[in-house]
Amino acid sequence: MSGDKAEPHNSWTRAEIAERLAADIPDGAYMNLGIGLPTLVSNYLPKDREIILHTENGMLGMGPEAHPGHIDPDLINAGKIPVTELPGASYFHHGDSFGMMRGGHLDVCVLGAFQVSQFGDLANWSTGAPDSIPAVGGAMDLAIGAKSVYVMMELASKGGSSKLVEACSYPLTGIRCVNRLYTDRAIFQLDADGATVLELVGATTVDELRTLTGLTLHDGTSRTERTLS
Amino acid sequence: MSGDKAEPHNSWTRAEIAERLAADIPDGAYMNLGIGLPTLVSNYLPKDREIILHTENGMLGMGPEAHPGHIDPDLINAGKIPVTELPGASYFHHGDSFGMMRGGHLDVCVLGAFQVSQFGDLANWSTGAPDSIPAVGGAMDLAIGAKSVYVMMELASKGGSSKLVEACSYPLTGIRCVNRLYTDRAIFQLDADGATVLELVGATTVDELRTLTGLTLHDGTSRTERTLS
Amino acid sequence: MISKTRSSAAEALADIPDGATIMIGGFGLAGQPVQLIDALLEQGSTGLTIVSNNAGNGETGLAALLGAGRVKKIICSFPRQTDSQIFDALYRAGRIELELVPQGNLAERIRAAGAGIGAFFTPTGFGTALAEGKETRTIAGRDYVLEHPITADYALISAYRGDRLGNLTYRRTSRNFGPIMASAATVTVAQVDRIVPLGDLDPEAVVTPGIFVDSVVETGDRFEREEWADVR
Amino acid sequence: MISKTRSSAAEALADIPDGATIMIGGFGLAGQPVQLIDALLEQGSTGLTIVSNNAGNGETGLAALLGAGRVKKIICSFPRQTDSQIFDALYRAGRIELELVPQGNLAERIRAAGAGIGAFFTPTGFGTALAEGKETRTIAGRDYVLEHPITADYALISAYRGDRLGNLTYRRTSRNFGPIMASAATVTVAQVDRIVPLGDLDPEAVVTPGIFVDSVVETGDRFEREEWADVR
Repeated sequence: MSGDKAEPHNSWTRAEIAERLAADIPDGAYMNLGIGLPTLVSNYLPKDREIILHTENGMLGMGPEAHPGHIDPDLINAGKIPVTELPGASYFHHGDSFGMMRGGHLDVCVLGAFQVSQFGDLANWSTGAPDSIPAVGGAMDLAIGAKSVYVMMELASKGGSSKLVEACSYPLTGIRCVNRLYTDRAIFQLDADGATVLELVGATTVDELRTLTGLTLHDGTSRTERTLS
Repeated sequence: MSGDKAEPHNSWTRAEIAERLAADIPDGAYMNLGIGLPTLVSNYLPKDREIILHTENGMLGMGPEAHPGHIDPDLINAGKIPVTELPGASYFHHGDSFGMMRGGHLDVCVLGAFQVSQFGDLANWSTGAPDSIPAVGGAMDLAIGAKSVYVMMELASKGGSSKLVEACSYPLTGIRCVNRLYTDRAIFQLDADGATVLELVGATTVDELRTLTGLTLHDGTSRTERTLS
Repeated sequence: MISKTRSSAAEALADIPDGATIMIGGFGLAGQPVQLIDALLEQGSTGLTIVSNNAGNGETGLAALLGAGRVKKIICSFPRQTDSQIFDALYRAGRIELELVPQGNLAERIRAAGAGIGAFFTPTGFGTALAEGKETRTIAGRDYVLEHPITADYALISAYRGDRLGNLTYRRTSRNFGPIMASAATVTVAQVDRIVPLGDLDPEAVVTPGIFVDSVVETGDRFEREEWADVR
Repeated sequence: MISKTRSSAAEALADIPDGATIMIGGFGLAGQPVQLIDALLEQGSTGLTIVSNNAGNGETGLAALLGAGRVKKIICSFPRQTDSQIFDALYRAGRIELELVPQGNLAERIRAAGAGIGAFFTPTGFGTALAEGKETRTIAGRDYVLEHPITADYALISAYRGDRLGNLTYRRTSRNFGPIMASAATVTVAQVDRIVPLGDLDPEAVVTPGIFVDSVVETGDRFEREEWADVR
């Protein structure tokens, strides 16, 4: 990704975050990509790996987005976007589909977030604004619905404040459910010990991230493992 | 049944109990017949009615027992007897099959019994003998697994004591679950008010049944309704 | 002879009383029982409680039912959409009650109703606003919320093929809530593209056994409809 | 490329440790994974807990595993049969532990394990000896017993067709416990008559999606076997 560029940069684009995350998905993984930003990941899945996509509206073996001439209104993903079917696909009803998630059968679920706490709490369904129309969909099921839950987001909000926080101020989607956080500045592991920086983007330093987030971040950048734990 | 015989008799054979019970199953009913005696009912289902048989090992639309030349080891009933498939049949797994029962979707379930209490408690899975090997199978699920639960049995044991009792002495299969009891001497309705005689066999009298059972039996023989309530 | 075939959606829905709870299948447009919803709009019952994943799109179908003031409460997971303006306005005006349920809990509560489960412990939603006031329990080190079944008087669903016994098959992701709603409602009405002769459906591939279905209405081949132009 | 195909039952079961909990599919002979049970007998692990509807028939299969002293506990609904003499003798001698579970509770507990349900209230067994000591609750006027999931290290099941991703179809009433056991175990091994090329199975008719299956072993066409002589 950034390796073929002349000068190192200190932040990734959304596409680069997606590409980096995709590289961590092992061959044979069953994966669910949340609506919005996470769907970008499907563009970067390594060609030499067979990764099976689940969509919670009742399908395994989902293929790429359908283009005109191939749009079937009965074949959509959770974002209600027309998709395609790969050989070896299967269909099931909502009871079975969410049982599959809740039962921990998916290897990875990738989600977007408003905020993530250092311990892996997730807030991604509501800003808590008093006049907002609430809608949760499958967010809370996805948050607990895989062996590993990855979040991808920009580390800072448009206003510049960190979205990786000590404790979420927005309404929670799930408690201690996020295992790993992929951002434009760094990759973090989140667990009962708090946030550990696994990988830095460009010349970003752990101290810079400590300043930005206001958190005691563990430095795990000397770790070598880069793949799905 | 007994109408074509020259002299009235005061007790029915098992086949006659089955035939009488079968006459009460309405067109379109979904029915489960327990292992053993209840399977006799299938021989007497009125030809002008379409009654759909469920077997708890995962099938609706079960046909008659399979005869040599048509025995398929993959197509058996809950008694592990080879059966056949009727047009409009469907197969499902044990989770779905017992969900169908527990959810009250079957219209009638017919069971045998060691004892039935006047309030509809059922004992049909264990005699409680200290050296017996326990085995319950689907008995407890069937006992609560239909809109109406009918029991068919001889009213008296081989020793002459009533099997319709004030309270079961054998281990219970289910509490207040039997709605109607078809015996060789009479048909009873069982509910919170106790046992009501609905129909007498031959010249049997309600007082005779009171003596045999030792119970305060209500006399409901003047009721006219004879079909599934 | 059993025949669950009804000549029209209107006939199948004629008896729905005011105040009924009605499940409506579909996830977005896939599996939405469009003709049945239109017939419900026509039928006139009011004070309804609707159980459905969404709360209507645009100005037709479920949105029109809401717009006509016929729905007092909706139980769903995702009411807010770019074109949910009718629901949004009613909700902001306090003219519709909303029970918001995480999608998987919605599905499992419907499934529990059909399968005779009295209540169940689910991890989804634990510690969130949507579990407030609900009983919780830690089992084998994991935290759960107790959730109860959602039953209904009617389920209106859309399937692909049906027969006179009510056996149903679906097509692709339009299956979604159909099978579980069919099991949870007292009366299930299914619209199908085509009613086929008994025995035409493969017994291994029947998804909803007829025991869960009360009425089947044939609505014609979906590929003839405008939105299928692309794959026709 | 994913391939869950294993060249033999022995290969698929090689790693089963002593003390493992193993679900074994089948109801009577229908759906019984005969070749996998034989391989388990050969494999040698001991101190096993078996979850299965029955407790073995005659002198072969599960009965032989029991007879070899390899099973310390069985969780089942119907151990006593006319030819369950091996189980009967072990049980009378106090040499095997039995957890007797009503068949529908057994199925639902297995399903709960696969679906991530922490516990559930079931009406089955309420007020009986099999609910003694269990938590009960009255919900909406009906009495229920709280039951917990049954998980397993391995599930050994028998299906009809499979593909390299582990997608499975079954045949008639041999489906029984296969799909729910596949969802409840850490490792699921399926024997199938034939492994077919990817895409040959109709996605609408796949009963067990491959996500629940770890190993698939081809055991040959059932119609060639002696017991199918009658319908061959």
